Amino acid sequence: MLDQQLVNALSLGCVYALFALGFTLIFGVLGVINLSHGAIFMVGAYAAATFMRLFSLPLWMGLLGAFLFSGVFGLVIDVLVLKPLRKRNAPHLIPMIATIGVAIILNNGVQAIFGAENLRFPAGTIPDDALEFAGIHVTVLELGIVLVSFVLMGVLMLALKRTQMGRALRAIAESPKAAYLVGVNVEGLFYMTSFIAAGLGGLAGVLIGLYSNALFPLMGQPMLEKGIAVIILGGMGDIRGAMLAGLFLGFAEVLSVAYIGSSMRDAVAFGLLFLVLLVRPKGLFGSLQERKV
Amino acid sequence: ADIKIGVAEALSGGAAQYGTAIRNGFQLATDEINAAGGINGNKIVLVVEDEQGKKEDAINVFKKLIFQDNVLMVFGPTLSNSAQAADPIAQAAKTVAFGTSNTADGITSIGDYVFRNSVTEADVLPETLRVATKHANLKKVAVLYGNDDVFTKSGYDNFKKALEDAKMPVTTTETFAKGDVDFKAQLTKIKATNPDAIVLSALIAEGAPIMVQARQLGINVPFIGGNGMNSVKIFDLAKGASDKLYVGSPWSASNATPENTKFIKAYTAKYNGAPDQFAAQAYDGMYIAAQALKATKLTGALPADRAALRDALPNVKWTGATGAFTFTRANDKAGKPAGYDAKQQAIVSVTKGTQFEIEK
Amino acid sequence: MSAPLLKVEGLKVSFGHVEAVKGIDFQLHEGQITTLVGANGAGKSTTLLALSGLVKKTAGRVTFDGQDITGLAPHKIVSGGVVQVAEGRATLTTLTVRENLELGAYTRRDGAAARAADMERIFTLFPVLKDRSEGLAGNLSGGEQQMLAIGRAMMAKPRVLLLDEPSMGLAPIIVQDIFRTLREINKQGLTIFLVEQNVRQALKIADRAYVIETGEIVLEGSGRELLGNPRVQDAYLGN
Amino acid sequence: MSGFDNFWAVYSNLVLSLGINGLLALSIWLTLACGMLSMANAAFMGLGAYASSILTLNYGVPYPAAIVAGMALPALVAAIMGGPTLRLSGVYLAMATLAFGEVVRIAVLNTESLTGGALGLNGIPQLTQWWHVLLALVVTLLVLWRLRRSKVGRAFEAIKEDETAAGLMGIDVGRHKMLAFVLGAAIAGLAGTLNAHLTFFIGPGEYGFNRAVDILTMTILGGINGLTGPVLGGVILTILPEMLRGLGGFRLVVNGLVLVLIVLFLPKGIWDPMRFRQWFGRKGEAA
Amino acid sequence: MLELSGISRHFGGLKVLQDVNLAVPDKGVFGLIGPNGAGKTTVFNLITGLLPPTSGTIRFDGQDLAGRKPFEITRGGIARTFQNIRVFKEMSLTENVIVGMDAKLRYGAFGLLASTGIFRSEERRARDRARELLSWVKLDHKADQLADNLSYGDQRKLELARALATEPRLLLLDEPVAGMNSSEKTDLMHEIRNIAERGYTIFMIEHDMRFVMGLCEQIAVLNFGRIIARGGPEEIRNDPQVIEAYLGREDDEATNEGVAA
Ligand SMILES: Nc1ncnc2c1ncn2[C@@H]1O[C@H](COP(=O)(O)OP(=O)(O)OP(=O)(O)O)[C@@H](O)[C@H]1O
Ligand SMILES: Nc1ncnc2c1ncn2[C@@H]1O[C@H](COP(=O)(O)OP(=O)(O)OP(=O)(O)O)[C@@H](O)[C@H]1O
Ligand SMILES: [Mg+2]
Ligand SMILES: [Mg+2]
Repeated sequence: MLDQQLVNALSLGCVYALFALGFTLIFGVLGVINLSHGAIFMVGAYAAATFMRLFSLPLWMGLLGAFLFSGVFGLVIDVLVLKPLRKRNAPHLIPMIATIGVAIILNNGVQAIFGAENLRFPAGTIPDDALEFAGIHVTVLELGIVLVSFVLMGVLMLALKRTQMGRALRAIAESPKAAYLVGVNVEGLFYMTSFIAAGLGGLAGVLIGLYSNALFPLMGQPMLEKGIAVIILGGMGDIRGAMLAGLFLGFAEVLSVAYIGSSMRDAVAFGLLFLVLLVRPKGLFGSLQERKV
Repeated sequence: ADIKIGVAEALSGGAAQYGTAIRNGFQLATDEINAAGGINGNKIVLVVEDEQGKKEDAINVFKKLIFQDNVLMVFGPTLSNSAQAADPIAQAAKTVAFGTSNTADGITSIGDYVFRNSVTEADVLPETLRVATKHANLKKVAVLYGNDDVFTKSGYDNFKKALEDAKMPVTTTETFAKGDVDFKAQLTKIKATNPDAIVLSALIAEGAPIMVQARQLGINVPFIGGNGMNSVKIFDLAKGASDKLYVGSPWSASNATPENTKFIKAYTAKYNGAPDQFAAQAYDGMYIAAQALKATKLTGALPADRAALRDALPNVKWTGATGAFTFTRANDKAGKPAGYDAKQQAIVSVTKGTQFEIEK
Repeated sequence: MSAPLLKVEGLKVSFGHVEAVKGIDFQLHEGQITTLVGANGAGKSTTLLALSGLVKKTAGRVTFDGQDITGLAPHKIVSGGVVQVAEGRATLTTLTVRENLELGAYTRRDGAAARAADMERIFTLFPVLKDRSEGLAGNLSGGEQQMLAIGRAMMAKPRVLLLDEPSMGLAPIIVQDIFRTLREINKQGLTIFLVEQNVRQALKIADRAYVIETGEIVLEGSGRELLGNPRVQDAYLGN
Repeated sequence: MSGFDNFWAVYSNLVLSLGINGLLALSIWLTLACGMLSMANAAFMGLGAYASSILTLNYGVPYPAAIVAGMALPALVAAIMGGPTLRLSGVYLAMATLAFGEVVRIAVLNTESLTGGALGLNGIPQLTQWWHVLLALVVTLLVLWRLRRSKVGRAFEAIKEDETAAGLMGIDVGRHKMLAFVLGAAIAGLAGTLNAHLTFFIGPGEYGFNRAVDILTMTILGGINGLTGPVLGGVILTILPEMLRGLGGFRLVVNGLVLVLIVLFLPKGIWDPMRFRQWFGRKGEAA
Repeated sequence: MLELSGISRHFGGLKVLQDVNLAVPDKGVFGLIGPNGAGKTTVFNLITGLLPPTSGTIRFDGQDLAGRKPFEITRGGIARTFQNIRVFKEMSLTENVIVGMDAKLRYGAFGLLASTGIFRSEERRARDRARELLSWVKLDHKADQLADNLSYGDQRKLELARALATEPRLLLLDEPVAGMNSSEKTDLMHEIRNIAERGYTIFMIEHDMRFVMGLCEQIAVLNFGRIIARGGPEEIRNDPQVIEAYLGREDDEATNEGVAA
């Protein structure tokens, strides 16, 4: 049973990490805990399900469509809401509050258009049956989620670490003023980040939406809370941290179901998060961000 | 004069899915009743308000309907939690509060103006279990339920009692939370205990993926579900993994009585989708109220009319989409008579292909 | 005299009701060191920030190399060749020293080899930076960070370097170094606009100097002229 | 029925909710005032609600005593968990307090015999009178107003701006943060108690993440540079959805839109004395 | 009055301070100079309890400061300013200064809640004192402005006034004149001298030699984490090691060349 549980934990952890990637990117670069990320996630899932149903598209087209569609949403939110707040030098929690408003609009807008009932992806989007290796059951989708999240993590990390643009993004994360001074097109990178982060959110929406295959307007909310835990534990905008924290949460949850009791699952998982923070008050990779007195 | 009836349901928020189905049920019944001449020539007018599935809003909406819109009675609210908060308002204002979806224990203990036609699962589940045990030859079962939601939790409580009464051994009891997407940890654990069936108290949004993921893990035993699983949506959401789900309820999509057939046909035509149990109970609820109204002499004096309606309601006998219906008196905490619960016969059916097949 | 490389006309900047810069004119000539001196709060930093497009100009016009750059976005100004070392350094503390320098070259498109060569040049200028190149910039001491900031600006291959109090917080030996370095890079053709509190040193190396008081330019002349001006001696040299 | 009686019959709960939400907003204002982003106040509200309701419902304890208990329990819990937790700063504190809230919620779900688990507690006596809420709000405002005008308020603000510098001014940062945290918890507990004894019913789902975010929204939207802001924020966020009732299906969309617009046009919060001054200043200039 | 003995501090592998011994005598102005990165600010951070030393002890008035929190050390009579200015930007100058008096305001919870006479008189005293301290650094005419709107140099002066408000016996100044021009430096020099004459002991880090030499009776020189010289201004000025590491040759040819060119 343990081997199956470890596989379960890995895939659940990757589910969390997948959600967290875009979330942490926007958190890191714009410094905003974007509480509409859950809604964007949902929009991505709805968009893909609708496109695929209407035009009988294959999954990869749905994923692409969701990425673009949500990305555009992210861009629009940035232009209409976040940018004016940046311009006005709004205090740092204000953008977060604005994104709550955006989430309310999106959640209820989708409900008004699609209704509140559960929606699903067209049947046969992805093979439902599990593959079996030595008594361990895994689905294609789970493998896909694990693969995609690790690949995305690798790509994002490389991009941030090794490229000039990555350095520019990290510069913005610390001080937009300093970034301006070296000639970074800060606004441009803000747009790009908002687009990519939201696109990744939409992508996660499709993959995780396929996982339960019961879409509903508020499907992003439960993910949001766990996502916040993951990105904070992982450290401000730290991609590797988000991945690790996601896995941490996945393993904590699954193992507490396996060995402590499912009704204590969230208490154990969040209790552990709490303890980790007491030991590492700046998250898993906090030491990297310590500043000089 | 028009007869104003308040409808307070969750049309937004997490429970909107159920609230909208319920509202549709009311609307359909009202239209039919009005088209057939109304109540002794008077039309029923619905005053619909959204209570968002939150207790504060439910209270506000009840007050608005009762004191400002001066409705004769109020249907709703959607969730049992909200009913616990809002029904006392109606009770104090001596106005009937009629729930069509509140299944938690103790709602009708609030007072003698509180009615419901939603079957408490206490009546249904033993029957479901009995039928399933017989048909699938169960020796031991595992239990899985949502422990942070009133609907699924009170369903579990009734299952637990029914299992104890039936002396059915339980291999393990596992829980999940609303909004979860991954249930494999629990299912893996259940699988290791080798049950003959899984007793599941869940709503469809979690219940469908649970069935899918169970099959993916190689668990092929039957599921025994509560009210929340009694929806044809299961065939869509759990496509390919929806077989062998036993549900018991007074209403079944496959129950071919003339009343039910008519209801399903009318609903599908009007709303472009199949009805579920929530819609059916709301539909019947409106007809039950209509029967009471027909038997009441409305004077135009609101307090008197409200009281008269209350007095007329307990005597209603009605056969609708959910079969034959009568009220039965409930007691309050002190054991004194209070509100009214439903008394109905359960139908147990099992999924096969894309159909509920009636087993009993 | 040749046409000025950078020309400022009627520059005004306000913060709310306070007008910090009240319509000033000045020019930078190619290959020269120009300095702007003045008391605390006179508006020097504000002027520099306005040139870089980091604070909004209420009025005025800035021409660089014959082109109007008044309303340009900050990154366009940098890629045009006007680069600033800001007051307080604006070091990126969470990046390594090397990454800071590499970022300095953000707007450059002339290939890795040229950038690496420039990086070596900066390492010769400031050897500490080489020793600490893989460490986080945030852990450098104040003076080390100032060196990094100058080095970073030079990585952009600027045509005009705007410096806001580069000597602040530096050991005397380093201050001398820095002024020597400024002379040196100026000799190689770089135009420098220097804001300094170290008025004596600044006037010594400046070809042209302006004195700003409460947002207005009150004196201008060659560095040597102002060094001898009694009013300047009185107010800024603290004799 | 007179106009007022009629109004009161329909809107009494709404009006009292305004006061209660005002209290909640103030409770988190207190922690924000010294720079702590604590998301635990929803959980503290729940602790207060459960403690007092269990007392009045099961043990017939008189209401005043229940109120005291409803404030004391969260305050006590805050004092215990504050020690290790308040060392955290910024979002890390938010995370830890959110995790704490989650643990409280699960604890309530798992102590069914005492708390009713997911089914909640029902039949709570409706003991809250309008003047209870008014009194609670007035007293809280008075206390906070006095605090703000004193060295404690200044210390809070100094800590908010720069903890290290504040410590080096001789301010005991830890104690001040603890004070804000514990007092905030007590106020949240008070709000929870008043709310529970108004709505007949409480359940564990009410004190989770969403409530925490709601409370924060009220305060920030209202403006944290004073006591008026949070109360105003509480009032507006409570009334807005009610006012939009006429709009039907899209009413919450409009609700969200209004929220965004307020934030966009009043980024320092609705109550922003500086902006008022600026507005008046401008008018003065134009004249 | 202040004594550092055998102080070392390491950051990971970096040995920032190594076996530093220093004694700051009672009364007067004591200077600490040294190249950038020598570890001067770190010394201040150790004294004020922001960092614990890797080894060694710090005594103030004979008492070991080990394990004391920063606020306790401040209350014990040590105040400081910061190299990277840390004023409370959103507060007015007066409020900034009154924050420094926190521990000295004597009214309890009751006085505070009821606005008693003590409360009011204490608050008034604080206000008056704040104004006085601001006048020492010539900022009293800006008393009601927000600190954020001050220029760099003025913010440094504000920090000085704020530090004085804690009624320290020992005042640590980290580069108090950085960012000021000569005449402002001369002014501040007078002000600091006045402050010293009022009986405060001052321990100062500064790179401006005219300023340091003009104010300090005793100077210590730190280089690569070690004290390399100690003595009066004259001694230090002529110490070849100090010239080599820190001062450089005053009249270097580069600048002269510049003027000539
Ligand atoms: N963001 C701002 N908001 C309001 N006022 C400002 C702002 N920035 C600067 N000021 C004001 O503008 C004036 C000029 O400031 P500036 O920083 O340009 O002076 P400076 O000459 O650089 O002084 P210093 O030598 O001290 O750095 C000052 O009075 C300052 O208070
Ligand atoms: N928290 C830290 N982590 C790692 N290294 C540090 C830390 N704090 C200081 N250092 C290093 O210790 C050395 C001494 O720093 P310090 O700030 O004390 O120098 P300083 O003498 O004050 O220099 P300056 O005159 O430039 O301000 C520097 O090399 C700095 O990089
Ligand atoms: Mg300046
Ligand atoms: Mg230093």
